[in-house]
Amino acid sequence: MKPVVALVLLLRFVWQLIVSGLTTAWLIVRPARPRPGLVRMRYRNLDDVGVSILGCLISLTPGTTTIDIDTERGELLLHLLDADDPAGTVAGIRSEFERPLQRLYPAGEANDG
Amino acid sequence: MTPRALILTVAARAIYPLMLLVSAWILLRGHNEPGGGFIGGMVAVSATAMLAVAHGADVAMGRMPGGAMRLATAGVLLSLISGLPALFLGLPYMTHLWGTLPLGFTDVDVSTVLLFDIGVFAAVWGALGGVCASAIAIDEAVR
Amino acid sequence: MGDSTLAVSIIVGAALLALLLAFVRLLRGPAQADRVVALDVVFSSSIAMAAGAALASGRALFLDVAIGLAVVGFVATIVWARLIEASPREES
Amino acid sequence: MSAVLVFAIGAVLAAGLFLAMSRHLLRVVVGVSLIGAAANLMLFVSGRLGGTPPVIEAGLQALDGGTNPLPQALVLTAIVIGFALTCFSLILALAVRQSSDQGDADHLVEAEPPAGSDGMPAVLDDAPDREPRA
Amino acid sequence: MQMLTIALIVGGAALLVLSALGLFLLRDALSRQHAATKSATLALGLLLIGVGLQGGDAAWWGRVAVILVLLLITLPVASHMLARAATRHAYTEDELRAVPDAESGADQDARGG
Amino acid sequence: MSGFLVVAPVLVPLAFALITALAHGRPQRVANLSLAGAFALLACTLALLVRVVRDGVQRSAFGGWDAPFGIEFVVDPLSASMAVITALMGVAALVFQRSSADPAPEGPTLHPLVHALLAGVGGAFVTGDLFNLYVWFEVMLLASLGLLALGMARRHLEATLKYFVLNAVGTLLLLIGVASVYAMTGHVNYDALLSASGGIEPMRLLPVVALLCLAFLIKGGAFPVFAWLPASYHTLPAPLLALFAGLLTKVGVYAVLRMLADVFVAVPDVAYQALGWIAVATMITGVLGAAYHWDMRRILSFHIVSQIGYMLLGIALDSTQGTVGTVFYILHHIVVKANLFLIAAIVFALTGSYDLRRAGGLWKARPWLGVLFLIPALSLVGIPPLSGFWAKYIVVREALTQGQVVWAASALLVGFLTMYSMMKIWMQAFWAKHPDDAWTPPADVRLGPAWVVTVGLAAITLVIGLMPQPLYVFAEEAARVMGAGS
Amino acid sequence: MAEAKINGAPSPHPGNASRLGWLALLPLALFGLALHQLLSDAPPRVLDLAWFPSAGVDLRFLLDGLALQFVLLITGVGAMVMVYAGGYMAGMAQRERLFVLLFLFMLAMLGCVTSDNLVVTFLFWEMTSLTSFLLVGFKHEYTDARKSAQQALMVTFGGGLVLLAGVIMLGNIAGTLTISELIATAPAWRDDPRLGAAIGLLCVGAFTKSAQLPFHFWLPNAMAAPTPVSAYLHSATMVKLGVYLLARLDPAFDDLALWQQILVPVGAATAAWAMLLTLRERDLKRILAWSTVSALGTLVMLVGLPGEAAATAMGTFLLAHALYKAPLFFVAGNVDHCTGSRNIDHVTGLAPRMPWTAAAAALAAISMAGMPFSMGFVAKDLIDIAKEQGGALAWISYSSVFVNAITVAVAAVATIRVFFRRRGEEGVPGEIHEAHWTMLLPPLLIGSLGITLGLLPWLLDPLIGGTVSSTGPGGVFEGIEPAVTHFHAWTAIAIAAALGAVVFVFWDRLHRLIEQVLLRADPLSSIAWYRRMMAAIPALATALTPRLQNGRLTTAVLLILVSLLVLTIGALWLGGAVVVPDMGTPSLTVAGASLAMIAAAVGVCLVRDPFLMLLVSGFIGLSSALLFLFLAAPDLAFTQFAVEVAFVVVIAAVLLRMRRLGAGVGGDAPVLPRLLIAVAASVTMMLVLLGALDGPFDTALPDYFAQASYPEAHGRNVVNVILVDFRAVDTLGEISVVAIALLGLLPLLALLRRRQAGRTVTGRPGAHP
Ligand code: NA
Ligand code: NA
Repeated sequence: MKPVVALVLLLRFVWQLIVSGLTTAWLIVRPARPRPGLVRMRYRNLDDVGVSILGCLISLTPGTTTIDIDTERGELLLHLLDADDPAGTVAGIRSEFERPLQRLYPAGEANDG
Repeated sequence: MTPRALILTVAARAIYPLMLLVSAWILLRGHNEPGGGFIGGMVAVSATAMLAVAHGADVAMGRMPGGAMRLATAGVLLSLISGLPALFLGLPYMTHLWGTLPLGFTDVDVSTVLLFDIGVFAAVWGALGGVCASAIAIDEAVR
Repeated sequence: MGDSTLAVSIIVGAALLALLLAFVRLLRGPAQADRVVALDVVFSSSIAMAAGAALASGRALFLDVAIGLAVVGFVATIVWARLIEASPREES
Repeated sequence: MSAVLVFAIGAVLAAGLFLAMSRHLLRVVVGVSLIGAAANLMLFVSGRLGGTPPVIEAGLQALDGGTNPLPQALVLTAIVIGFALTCFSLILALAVRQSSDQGDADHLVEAEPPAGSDGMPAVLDDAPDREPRA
Repeated sequence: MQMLTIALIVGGAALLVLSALGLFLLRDALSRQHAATKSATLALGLLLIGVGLQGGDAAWWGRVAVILVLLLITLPVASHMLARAATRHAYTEDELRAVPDAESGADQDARGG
Repeated sequence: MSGFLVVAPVLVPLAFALITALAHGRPQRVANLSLAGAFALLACTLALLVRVVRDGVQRSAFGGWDAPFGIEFVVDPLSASMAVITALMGVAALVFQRSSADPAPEGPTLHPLVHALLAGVGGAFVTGDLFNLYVWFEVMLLASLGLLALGMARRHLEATLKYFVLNAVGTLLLLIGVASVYAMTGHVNYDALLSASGGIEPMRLLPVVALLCLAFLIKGGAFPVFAWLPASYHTLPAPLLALFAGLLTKVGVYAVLRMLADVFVAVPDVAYQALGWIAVATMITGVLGAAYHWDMRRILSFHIVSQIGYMLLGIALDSTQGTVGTVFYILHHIVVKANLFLIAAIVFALTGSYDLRRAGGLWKARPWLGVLFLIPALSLVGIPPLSGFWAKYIVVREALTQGQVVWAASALLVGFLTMYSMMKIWMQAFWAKHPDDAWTPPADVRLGPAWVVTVGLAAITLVIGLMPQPLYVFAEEAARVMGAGS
Repeated sequence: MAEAKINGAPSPHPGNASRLGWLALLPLALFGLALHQLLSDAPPRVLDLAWFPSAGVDLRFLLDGLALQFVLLITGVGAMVMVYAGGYMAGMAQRERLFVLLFLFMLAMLGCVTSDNLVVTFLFWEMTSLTSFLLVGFKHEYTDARKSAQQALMVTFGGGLVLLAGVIMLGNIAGTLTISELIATAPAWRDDPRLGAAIGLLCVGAFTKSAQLPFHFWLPNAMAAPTPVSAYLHSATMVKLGVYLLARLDPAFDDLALWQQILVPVGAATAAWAMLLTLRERDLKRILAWSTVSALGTLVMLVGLPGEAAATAMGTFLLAHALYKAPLFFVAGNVDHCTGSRNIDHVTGLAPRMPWTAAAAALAAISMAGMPFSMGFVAKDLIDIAKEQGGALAWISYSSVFVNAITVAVAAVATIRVFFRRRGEEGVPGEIHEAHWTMLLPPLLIGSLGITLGLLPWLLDPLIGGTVSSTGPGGVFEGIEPAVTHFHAWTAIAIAAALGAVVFVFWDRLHRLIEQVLLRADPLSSIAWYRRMMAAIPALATALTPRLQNGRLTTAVLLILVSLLVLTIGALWLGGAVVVPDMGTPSLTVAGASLAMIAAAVGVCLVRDPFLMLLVSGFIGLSSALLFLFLAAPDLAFTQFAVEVAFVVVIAAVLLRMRRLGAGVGGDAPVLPRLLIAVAASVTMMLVLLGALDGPFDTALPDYFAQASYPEAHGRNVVNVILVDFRAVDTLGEISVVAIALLGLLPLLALLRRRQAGRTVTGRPGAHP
C-alpha cells in the first residue's frame, strides 16, 4: 500500500512543480501585482520526517513556501505569494499532500497533533 | 519562529549521503572525465558544510572518517605513499604502477594513480571540510 | 552541430540576461535576502550556461559541471540564508 | 584572445590591487584573493586559447584539436592553493579583528608600536607574559 | 532538430528570464524568492530536458536525470531556507505571532499560545 | 636509492609533518618524532650532498616523465648545500626548542608546521621547475603563517596578517610571472627555459624577468619591499625565529640567483645593474633600520635585510666570482643569523628582556655567552677570519675588480654600520650594568639544549672561517655548474 | 674620568701582586728566541702554509729585520707589561680576562708583523682592533669607558675597512697578495692608473691605526684603558701598526712622489698638531698620549722620506720611543695607582714618597727629551739627517723644532713637575707610598735600556740594520753614527732644551691660552666631526626607518606596487614598443562572461557593505568559472564553482562574527591615488603578459600531453592526468598546502570558538539551541 501512496505523492509532486513554476511565472508577468502574505496552518498526525516532507511539498506548491515548522504547536508558517484566498490554498495542501503523508509517516505517541 | 530549521535538518540526513555518493562518483571517474580527487573532495566539503549548517559543526566533523585533521593528513600521506612503490622498483618517485585485479567475475584495473587521487580527495575533504565546519562552529554558540 | 547554434544562442542569451538582472538585484538589495535570492538566480543561470556549453560543444562532459553546480549551489544558498537569518536585524 | 577578456582580467587585477591598498581588513583580504583570481586567469590564457576540452573522446587514442591542457592543470592547482590561502586569511582577519578591536590595516600596531616622542622605538612588552617551561 | 527540443529550450530560456525579471517585478525578498526558486528550477528542467533530447544518448540522459533529481531534492530546502531568512528580517517576532491561522483566522497569541 | 635521495629534501619533512600531525595527543612522542625527523632529513641531505659532490648533478624526473614534460628535481651543488643547511636549521631549531629560552608554545600543530616549512624550503631548493617552485613557495607561506599565528596574542595575529598580505602579493606576482614566462616560452622547466630564452630577443625577456625577480625580491626582503619581515619576525618565539631568519629570505635570494645565473642568463646587462642598485639600497636601509632599533630581534631582523643586499650584490656582479660570493654568503649567513637570534633568546632568558634598554650585565655574569655572541656577531660584521669576512671579501673584491666602486664602497660602509649596531648590542646587553640593580641571572632556566645548539652553530662559523678553501672550492663548483647551465 | 676612580680600589695592598704576572715568562721566552734569531745573523725565516689559495691568501710568515724589530718590541715590552699588570691588577675583578686579552693581543700583533700576506696582515690587524676594544672597555660598567672603547673601535675598524679596500685594490693591481712578491714585482705594476687610489686607501687605513691627522682624536680617549694596556697598546705596539704597514710597503713606493706627498706632510703635521694639543691637557696619561701621537707622526713622516737615512731614523726612533714612552706610562700608572689621581695640578712633588718611580721617570724623560747619551738623542740626530737627505721641506724642519721643544717640556712635566716640584699648599698626603716592586721593575728596566743603548749605539746595529735592509730601497745599512760626534745634534738639542724650558715654565699659562684659542676651533675639530658622524647614524636611522617601516599595511602594499610599476615600466620601456597581439572577435559567451566580470570588478570597488562586497567578489569567481566553461576548461569551471561555495561558507561565518564586532575602521585610504596606482599596475602587468603572448608559441608540452595521456598514462581527461601523473608532485604540494592551511587554522578556529563560548556564558545565557 505504502509504495503506491508514495508513487502517487511523487507524481503529484512533479505535477505541482510544473504548475508551481508556471503559476509563479504568471504571477510575475500578470499586470496586477500579487498581494503576498503570511498564514498559519495546523497539521495533524505527522512525525518530523512527515511534516518536513509536507513542508517541502508546500514549498513546491504554486505560490506557497514553508517558512517555519513548529512541531510543539503542530503548526506550519507559510508565505503565500498571492494571499487572496489562504483558506483555499490550505485546503488544497491538505487534500493533495497531508493525507497521503499521514499514512506514510504517522506520528508516534509523542506527537499526536 | 523556531530557531531550528526542521526541513533542513531532516533533508540533510538524506542529502548528505547523496552528496557523498556524487563526490565519490566524481572522484572515481576523474581520470577519464571532468572531475577527480580535488573536485570530488570539494563536493564532499560542501556536503560537510551543509551538514554543519543543519546539524552543527561537531556532528559534521564527526561524520568525516577519522575527523578532519586525521583525514586531511592521512590523505596527503596516502598521496605521498602512492609514489613510493616505484622507488623500490628503481623507478623515479611518483611513477605510477598499473595492474589488473581479477575478482573472478570481472577484472578491475587498479593503479597507484587511484590511490593518489583518493589521497587528494581525502586531503581536500578533510582539510577544507574541517575549515568550513569549524568556521560554521565559530558562531554556533550564539544561535 | 550547426542546427544547435541557435539553441545555444537562445540559452546563453537568456542566461546572460538573467545573470545581468540578478547582478543588478545583487547590487541593489535592499534586503540581504534579496541578494541571496539573486545569487540563486545566478546559480540557475550558470547551470543553464553549462547546458549551453554542452550543447555548443556536443560534449556531454559539460553537464558534469552542471551536476556539480546543482549540488554546491544549493549549499551556498542555504549557508547564505543561514547567515542572514542569524545576523542582527537590519534597519530599513 | 579577445580584447574584452583582456579588459576583464585587467579589471579584476586592478580591483584586487585597489582593495589590497585599503584600510579595511576585509577589503584587503578580498583584494588579495581577487589578485589571485586575476593571476589564475592570466595563467589560464598564457597557454593560448581555442580548441575543444582536453578530454580524449572515447575511441580515440590522443587528444585531437584539444586546447592546451597544461595551463588548466596549473590553474587548477593555483585555484586550490589560492582558496586555502583565502580561507586562512579570512579567518585570520577575523581573529585580528576580534583580538585587537581594530579592523584598520593601518592600526595594527601591537607588534610595531609607533615611536615615542623622542623618536626612539617603543619597548615591546611581550617579554614578561611568556613563561618559561617547567 | 526536433520542434519539441526547440520548444523546450525556448520555453526554458523564457522562463529563466522571467524568473530573473521576477526579482524586479515582485515586491519583497519573500516574494522574489518564489520566482528565483520555483520558476528558475522549472526553467532549468525544461532546458535540460531539451538539451538531453538534443544530445540523444545515454551519456546525456543520465546526466540530465541526475541534475533534475538533485534540483528537485534541493529546491524546496533552498526555498525554505531563503524564505526563513527573508522573514526574519521582514517581520518582527510580534508580527509573526500575529499571523492568522488560515482556517480559523485567529492569531497565535489569541489562541493563548 | 639516488631516486629517493633527490626527493628526500621534500619527502622526509613532509612525511614527518604528516606523522607528527597524526600522532597528536601524545606531545612527548610528537616532539621526539619531530626531532628524529629533523635528524633523518639531515642524514638524507648529507648523503645527497656527498652524492652530488662525488657523482655530479643528481636529477629525478618524477613519474618517469622526462623533462621538460614532467617535473624534475635537479640537485646541483648549490641545491644540495642549501638542502643540507635547511636540515641543519631544522635540527638546530628543534633542539633549541627543548630549552626554556623563549621556546615556541607546544601545541599539536607546532611540529607538523615546522616540518611542513622545511618541506617547502627544501622543495624550493631542489626543484627544477618554475611552477613547482611556486607551489613550494606556497607551502612555505602557509606553514609560516601557521607558525606565526601560534602565539595567538594580538601581536602575533597582527604580524601574521601583515606577513600574509605582503607575501601573498609576492607569491601572486610570482604566479603572474610564471604565466608570462609560460606565455613567452611555452615552458616551465628551468633547462627548457634556459634554451628557450636563448632564442628570444634579450630585451623582450626583460619585463617578464623583472616581474619574476620582483616576486623573489619580496620573498628575499629587498629594498623597498621588505616591510613584511621587520613587521613580523620579532613576534616569533626564538627557535622559529631562527628557522625563519635563517631560511626564508634565502629562498628568495636563491631563486633570484637561479633565475639570473642559471635560467634567464640571456637577460640584458641592465637587469644586473638595476639589481646592483637595489642591493645597495637594501644594504643601507637594512643596516639603518638595525641602527634605529633597540629590541635585539628587531635589530637582527633588519640585519637580515641588510645582509640580503650583499647576497644580491654578488648576483648583480653577474660573474663566476660574484656567484661564488653569493653562494658563500648565503651558506655562511644562514648559520650566523640563526645563531644570533638563538643567542639573543639566551640573553632574553637570562636578562628578562629582548630590549637592550632593559638588559645588561652579562659580560660580568656570563662571559662565555659574550664570547659566544661575538663569534656570529663579528662574523656578520665581517671580521676576519670569521666566515662573514670571506663572504664579504669575495663580493667586494669582485665589485672592485669590475670597477663597481660605489657598490664596493657601500658594502664596506654597511660593514661599518653593522659593526655599529652589533656594538650596540654588545655594549648594552653585555657591558652596561643591568638596569635592575638587584638582577642576577636566573638559575632555574633550562639552557643546556640552547648552549649545545648555539655553540655548535658557532663552531660551524669558526670552521668555515678557519677553513674557507673547501667551501670556496665548493661554491666555485656550484657556480661553474650553474654557469654551464647544463 | 680618572682611572683610579673607575677602578674603585685605588690602593690595593702594596705587598701583593697577582701571580698572573708570572705569565710574563712566556713573552720573555719569545723575546729570547727573537733575540737569538737577530744575533745569530741567520737568513730571514719563512713559514709558508696554504690556507685559502683560491683567494690568494696563504699563511706565509716572514721573520725579516723589520718583523724582528717589532717582535722584539712586542715580546719585550709585552713581558714587562705582564709583570707590571701582575702588580697593577692585583685584587681587581676580572683580571684574568685582562691577561687573556693581553695574550690575544700579543698574538695578533705578532701575526700582523710577521705575515707576508696582506689579507692575513689585515686579519691580525682587525684582531688588534678588537682586543684593543675589549681592553679599552675593560671597565665596561662606566659609560666613559664604553664610549672610548667604541670610539677606538669605530675609528680603527672604519679605517680597517678602507685598508681592506686598499689591500684588495693593491692585490688586483699587483696580481698577488704576498707582500714580498708584491715588492719584488713592483716595477712591473707601478704605472697602473689605479695605484693612486690604492695607496690613498692604504694610507687612510694606516693613519687611523696610527692616529694620524685627522684620525688622531681616538688615541688620548683610549686612555680609559687600564695603564698596562695604555703602555702596551697605545704607546709601544698597536698604534705603531700603521707605521709598520707603511714601512712594510715602503720598498715598493719609496721613490714614488705620491707616497712622499701623502706621508711626509701628514706625518709632520700630525707631529706638530699633537704637540700643540698636549698643552691643553691636565691628565698625565693624556699628555703622554698626545706626545705619542706626535711621535707617530714623526715616524710616518720618516717612512715617507726617501732613502736609507730615513729608514735608519725610523727604525731607531721607533725603538727609542717605545723605550721611553712605555716606562712613562708605567710611571703614570704608578702615580695614579698610588695617589688616585693623574691630574698634574694635584699630583706634584711625589719623589720623596715614590723614589723608585721618580727614578724611572727620570730615566725615561732623559731619553724622551733627547738629552745627550740617551737613545732619544741618537734618534733625534738621525731624524735630522734623514730630513736633510730626504729633502724635506723647510716648514717641516721648523715644525720639528717646535715638536722637539714641547717634547722636552712634556718630559719635564712628567718628571720635574710630578716628582720634584711641590705646588699648592697642602703637601703630599701621608698615606701615599711607593708601588709594589712588580710595578717598578718594568719602568726601571726599560728606562735604563733606553739610556744604555744611547750610550752604546753600536749595539743597535744588527737590529736597525735588519730594519733598514727590509724597508730601505736598496737595503744598504752602514751602521749608526754616534750622534755625540755631530755638532748640529748638540745645537739642535740645545735649542730644543731652551725652548722646552720656556714652555715648561709657562706650561700653565700656555695651557690657558691654547685652551681659549682651541675652544673656538673645537666645532671644526675632527672629534667634533666624528661625533657628528656618530650622531648622524641614529639620526638618519630615526629619520628613515619609521617612515619606511611605519607599521602601516597600506604603506607596505603601496611600496610593493610602486616598485612593481618602476620595474615593469622600466623594463617595458627598455624592451621596446609595447606589443598588443591580434585580438579576435569575442564569442557571445566569452563577451558576456567578461562583461559580467568587469561589472563585478567595478562593483566590488564601489560597494561599502562588507556582505555585498563579498557577494560581488563571489560573482567575480562565478564569472571566471563561466569563462572557463566557455573556453573549453570544464574541470576548471567545476573547480571554480565548487570553490565559490566553500568560499561562501567561510565568508558567512566570518561575516557573521564581523558584523557583531563592527568594521573597526573609520575612513578608508584616499581613493584616487589608490585607483591610479591599481590601474597603472594592472595595465603594466597586462602589457607584460600581452608582450609575452606575442610571438610564436612552443607547443611541445601540450602536444606531448595530447599524445601520451591515454596510451602511456591511461587517462582520457588530460588535465587530470597532468594533475595526478605528469605533474603529480605539484598536486602533492597543493594538497600539502591545503592540509597545512587546516593545521595553521586549527588553533585560530579554536580560539575564536573559545572566545565565542565565553561571550555566550556571560552575554546570552541559554542561547544555545
Ligand atoms: Na647573465
Ligand atoms: Na721611505
